[in-house]
Amino acid sequence: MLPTDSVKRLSFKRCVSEGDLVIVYERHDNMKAIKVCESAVLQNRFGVFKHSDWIGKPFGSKVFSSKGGFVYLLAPTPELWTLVLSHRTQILYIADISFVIMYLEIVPGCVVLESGTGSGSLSTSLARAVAPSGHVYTFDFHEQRAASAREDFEKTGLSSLVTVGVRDIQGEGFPEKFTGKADSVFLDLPQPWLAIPSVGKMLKQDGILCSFSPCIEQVQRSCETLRSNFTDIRTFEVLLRTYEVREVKMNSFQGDEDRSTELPPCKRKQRLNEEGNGLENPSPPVVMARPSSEARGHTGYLTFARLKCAA
Amino acid sequence: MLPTDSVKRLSFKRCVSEGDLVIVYERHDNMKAIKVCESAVLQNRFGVFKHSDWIGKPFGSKVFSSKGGFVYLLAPTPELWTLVLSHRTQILYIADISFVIMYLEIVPGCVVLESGTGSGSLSTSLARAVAPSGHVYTFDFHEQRAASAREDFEKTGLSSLVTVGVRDIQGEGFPEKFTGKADSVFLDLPQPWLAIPSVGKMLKQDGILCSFSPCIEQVQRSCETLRSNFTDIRTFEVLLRTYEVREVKMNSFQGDEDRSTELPPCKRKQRLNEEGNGLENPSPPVVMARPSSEARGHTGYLTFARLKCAA
Amino acid sequence: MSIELNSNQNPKITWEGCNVLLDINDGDRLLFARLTPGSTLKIGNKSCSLQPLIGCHFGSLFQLETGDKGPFLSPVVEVSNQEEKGCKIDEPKDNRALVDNNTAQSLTGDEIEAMRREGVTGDEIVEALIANSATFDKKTSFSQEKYRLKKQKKYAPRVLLRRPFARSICETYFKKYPTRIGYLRVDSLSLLLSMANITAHSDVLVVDMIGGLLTGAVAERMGGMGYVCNTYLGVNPYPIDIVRMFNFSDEICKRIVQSPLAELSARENEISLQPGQPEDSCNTEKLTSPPPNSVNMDELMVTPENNNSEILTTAASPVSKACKAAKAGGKAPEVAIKSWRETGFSSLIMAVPDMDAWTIVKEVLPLLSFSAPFAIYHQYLQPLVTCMHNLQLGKMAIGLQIAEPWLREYQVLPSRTHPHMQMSAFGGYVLTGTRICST
Amino acid sequence: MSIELNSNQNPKITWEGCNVLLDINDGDRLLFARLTPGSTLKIGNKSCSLQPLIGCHFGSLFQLETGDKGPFLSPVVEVSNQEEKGCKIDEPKDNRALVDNNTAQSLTGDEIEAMRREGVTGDEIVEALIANSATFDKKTSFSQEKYRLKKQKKYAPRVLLRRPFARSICETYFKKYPTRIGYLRVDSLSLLLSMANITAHSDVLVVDMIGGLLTGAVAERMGGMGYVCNTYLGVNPYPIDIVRMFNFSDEICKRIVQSPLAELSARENEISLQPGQPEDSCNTEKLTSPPPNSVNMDELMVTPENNNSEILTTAASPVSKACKAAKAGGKAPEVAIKSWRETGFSSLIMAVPDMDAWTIVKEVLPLLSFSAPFAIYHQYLQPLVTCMHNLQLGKMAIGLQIAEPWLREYQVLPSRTHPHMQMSAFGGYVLTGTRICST
Repeated sequence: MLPTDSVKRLSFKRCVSEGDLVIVYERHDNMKAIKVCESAVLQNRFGVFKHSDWIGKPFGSKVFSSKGGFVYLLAPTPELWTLVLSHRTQILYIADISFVIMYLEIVPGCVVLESGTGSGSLSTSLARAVAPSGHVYTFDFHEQRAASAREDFEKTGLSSLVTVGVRDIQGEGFPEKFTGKADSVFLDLPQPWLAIPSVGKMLKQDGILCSFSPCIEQVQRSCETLRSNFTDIRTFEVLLRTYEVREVKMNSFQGDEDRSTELPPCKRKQRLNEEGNGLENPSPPVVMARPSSEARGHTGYLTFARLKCAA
Repeated sequence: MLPTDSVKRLSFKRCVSEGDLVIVYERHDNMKAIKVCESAVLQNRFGVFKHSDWIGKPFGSKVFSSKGGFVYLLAPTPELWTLVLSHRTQILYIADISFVIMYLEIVPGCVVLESGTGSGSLSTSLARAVAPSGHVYTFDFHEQRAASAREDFEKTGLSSLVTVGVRDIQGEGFPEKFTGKADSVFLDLPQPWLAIPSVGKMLKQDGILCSFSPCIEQVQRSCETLRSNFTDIRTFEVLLRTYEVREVKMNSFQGDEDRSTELPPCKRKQRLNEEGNGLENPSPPVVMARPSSEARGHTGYLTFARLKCAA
Repeated sequence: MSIELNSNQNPKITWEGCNVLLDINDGDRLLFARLTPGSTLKIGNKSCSLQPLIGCHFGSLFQLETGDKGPFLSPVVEVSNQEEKGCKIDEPKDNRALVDNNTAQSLTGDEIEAMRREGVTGDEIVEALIANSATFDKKTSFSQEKYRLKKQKKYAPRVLLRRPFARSICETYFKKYPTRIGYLRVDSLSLLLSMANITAHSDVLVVDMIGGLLTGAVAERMGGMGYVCNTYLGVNPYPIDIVRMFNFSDEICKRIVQSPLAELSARENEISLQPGQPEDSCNTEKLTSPPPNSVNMDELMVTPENNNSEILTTAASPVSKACKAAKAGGKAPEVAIKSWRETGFSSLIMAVPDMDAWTIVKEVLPLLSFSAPFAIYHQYLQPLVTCMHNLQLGKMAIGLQIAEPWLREYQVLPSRTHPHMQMSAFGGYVLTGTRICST
Repeated sequence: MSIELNSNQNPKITWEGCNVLLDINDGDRLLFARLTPGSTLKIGNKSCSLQPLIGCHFGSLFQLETGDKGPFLSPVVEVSNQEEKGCKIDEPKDNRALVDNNTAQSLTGDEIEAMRREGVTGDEIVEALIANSATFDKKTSFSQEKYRLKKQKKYAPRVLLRRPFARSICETYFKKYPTRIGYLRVDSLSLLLSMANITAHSDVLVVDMIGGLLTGAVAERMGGMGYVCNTYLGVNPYPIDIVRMFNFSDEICKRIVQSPLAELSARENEISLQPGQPEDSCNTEKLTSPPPNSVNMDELMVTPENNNSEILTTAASPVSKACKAAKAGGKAPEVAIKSWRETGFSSLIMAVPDMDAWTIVKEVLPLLSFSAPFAIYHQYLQPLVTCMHNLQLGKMAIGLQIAEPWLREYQVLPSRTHPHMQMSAFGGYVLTGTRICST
């Protein structure tokens, strides 16, 4: 997914080859990640697609099925991955992920600790931000979940950037060997306050913590714990409002300004009545946007805090 | 402010007379309530306005000062009043007020209890909703504040619809004489849960309570108390996002689609370079709206609950 | 002053023939129904009579039980406070070890059906299901509660009897048929009503292209005093079927009138556009001839069930015409029209979600008194932007503002307080202002 | 694998000549400054040297004290936890009886000045003010805290030393000069960076008309590996002065390059528009002649203090040219341009808040590889709507979405938790998508 050295520079012009992970795009809300295998086929409502037809085509190409249906083959990115990964837990979405990376001030070379790993949605974006020289250490107490995440990072080619550990961070804290080594720490735990003392030990001077919690009570308790050792404690909520774009025909009343002054009132009125409801005057369509009706109303609160400087 | 019987029907065509309360409108963010008095003058940055010039003019007129400045004279409404009243306390704003009236299902003839009165911003809208046959009983523990509110209701002509009492509702509850008489109750108190048992007594069957609180801890505690006697407990937040409308000139790059296909690439490029930054192609102005940058981010949480039916 | 006020307009008890809103399983399903001895309600595969709901307090809760004569609605005496159980934030249980499969429940579907036939109550079945669940005890108390609620909804569904009010009617349409009301959300509606200064004894000019929801909401606030005047262009008034849901008294219905714009505009043309010009003959003629819309109105009101069947409970048996509410939307009386021509309307309220708003506003705004407030709803921003810009250029109004209400609901439960995870992200735009005397 | 990674790019300690962000009194005032031995900072009517800030950890807190030689910045050793005091929700005190007038404080201004001259610390003055306040004890603990904070800000102002990062630079500009960055809020910026898949070793095409903030943010994410290529139409690149605030190493600066669109487009005209047509002579000529923008770039970089003086602390004394950061924004190397022509850019990121976005997008999108993601910022919705519509019609991209980030900050304090009472209600719109191969 990521270019890990200057030789393998990101170059989407690169063509699809055997063993590549591709995102098969049907619609904006229907995508799938697939490993290309010369002998395999993809079957969906648009027909049967032979992988062998894909090999050699540039990423971004439209490919056709036996019966003429088509899909696009896209190169994976963390954003596309977030849309196709299997939800083993509630995942973080793009608005939160983007904001977390920015607010944790993660740049290439950083060491980042994360718990829990969950579905690995955030880890993938963390890996992109620390690449090529940094590292993400992510922990989950659920053995099966950690194993699945590890498999996913293999699949997406991020294993050299992300290490998954099985550990109950709330109960045991982060491993001692990371003491004073972390640039940033991210927590997505039911009782984050239990892990905060350990986070204080792990962070470098001026390092930053982010804790994600759906409920305000978790935030209240975390902030209380944070106040002893952290500064710059700030809590945010980030959401995305999306817009629907469409061509709209706006009807207008028959009576328009010019006419109402041109014609004597009597004539004008008759005309209106003759012409029925007065709504049959469709203007040319205009392209307008309207916010989508339903949206994610809440994901969680993001609490950031900076380790107090020992001056 | 309100038409209290069918004879005094709202008729803004009515002209300004001695003793009328008028809203002097300078700008959308600069208004003032004034009692018309033939011998008085209004002095502002636009000059000196003689009240005597106003008398006989219809409401909605533009009136001029000695030096040619002008203001508009508007008939008061609860909304305009909310913009001009003196803030003795934090007031409720229009989004909350509108929603409260709607959710409390207040219609003409209702009996509504309110505490505290505060600056009387909500009371004015409550009065409009219960008029002409209902009544609003509002209480504040602060004697001076209650007296000022009473004066305001005199000034706005709402005294027959609103009665102001001095009482510590948190400590003493509503007066016993309202038991089972209230259609709706509104609380804006620091510890609303203390008043909730009394509210339960005051409400008619199926009557509705609304409690406004700025902090979530107040809401949590109120909801806990409500659960024993109330149903349909719902908490909302209402805000208004306002838009700025302006004529905008959107610059466009010189290179437009037609040209890029018409001209050979070599000529096109030269042209771009010759013409400087390529930004000097102003399109005709378009009228567009953008959300205002700063807005009220929070006023309070509105918790509604319906008295449980004794079946 | 006596506290005993006339609350006739606000009855607390249902009657035969009244329209009610039924809320099934805490908002899972919402429907309007008319309470008659013969009307029935279908929940799942069971059908029950609505007769027990007549004469009850609005707000009463019923539960579907099965008796000798089949399913029936039985009043719920005490609401068990499921929510109070809550879950502790420190609860040691988590889902680390929980494997969910379908073998956890030992009670079979046949056994449950047998219990029902024997007259076991829904609540008892729910308890039996819990007792026979192998995993219930291992669940967190939050999951336990979810399980109980799910079973209760299935085996002991509840019906809440609500009074149709502008609030609940708007919410129901917004949830079920948002396009019919142009996405007008309840907070936007409430803003319209406030900003247009709706109150008893006023004369409100309404342009309602959202099926009568706006008209009904305005009439509700006026309590039968003053006039709600619906105007329209052409010969056919816009349908206002939704008004029937409000259970309005005859008195209120009489105050909901309709009048074509052309008729109302006569004065405008005469006074504002051509000041001093004598009233021309064709206006008078129009006024004395039968109103062009009366026939169409009748058609609309006679066949409401067809137009509106998706909203009325399909199981509600033939509605007796006798107890039908008086008709709203009659022709505006001449004396009223005359008065509006003289003094203007006291405010304007509009919901024209699919129209080019400006072409309407420029026609109707001159019908207002000076200093009258107006409030206009639209589902798109740009038409209101154009409107506002033109009103500013034409110096027709002041205090202009475009606002978009934003509404968020919260779950407030011990240790689990947060905004709802799904929200309505859009409730429309509202343009407000005050008409001024531009001379 | 060793945990000890190279964090050179992320230094934790200030050095002479580095740019820092000073946060005075908890966000009341924000300014950028360059730490040199001679630079000074003015707070109120007092001026102090920034010298003590050199060699300190970012994140250090200082307090203004007055010593023998005048005011100086002294490190704050322990932050007193004012916030922890909180106020109990059940507190019996309220403001029923409190009458506020100006007679409550018995300490006079002259007395306070005298204390300062005697070397009494700011904290001690605050304590003295509290001790001499007649009303302090009657206040609620919430009001007491407010009082203390107000006095502390006045008599013992604090300066927090922050590292300029994309985050803090964006926040500072958004707060102080939002129009210079086209109202791009930090959450919108973060979304742009994610959606454009910015990472090390990529080749990012940038159209930055917001003063270099976007360029700097992209470069920060790439850590000196790969290229940030700013493009522009005409002969003058758009100014990118803000890049200087990032304290970039020479290595990173070298990877921030500029190239006129005409030059980058050569391949486009050749391959996509007229496939198979041989490279025409004028492109080659352009490439070998001196780049038309080099002179202008120099002009831009030589006079940064004038252009940007409102952002640099005015008191920061003459900047020594010697320790100035390497120049960012040089001419793109030919080999890179050649590679972009062959393979296309790996992503596109744009912030053109005042432009008709479509006229730019249609020119630059063809420079991307197929499957490359793009993210476009605008302060108005309609230009992005037009863009999206045209991209759809032209089948140039898929996965198109217009989003508007929404950000809310909370006050979380015991018994006083709520969203901030004022909020930024607008942070701009973002259009994102993926370029496709339309053939």
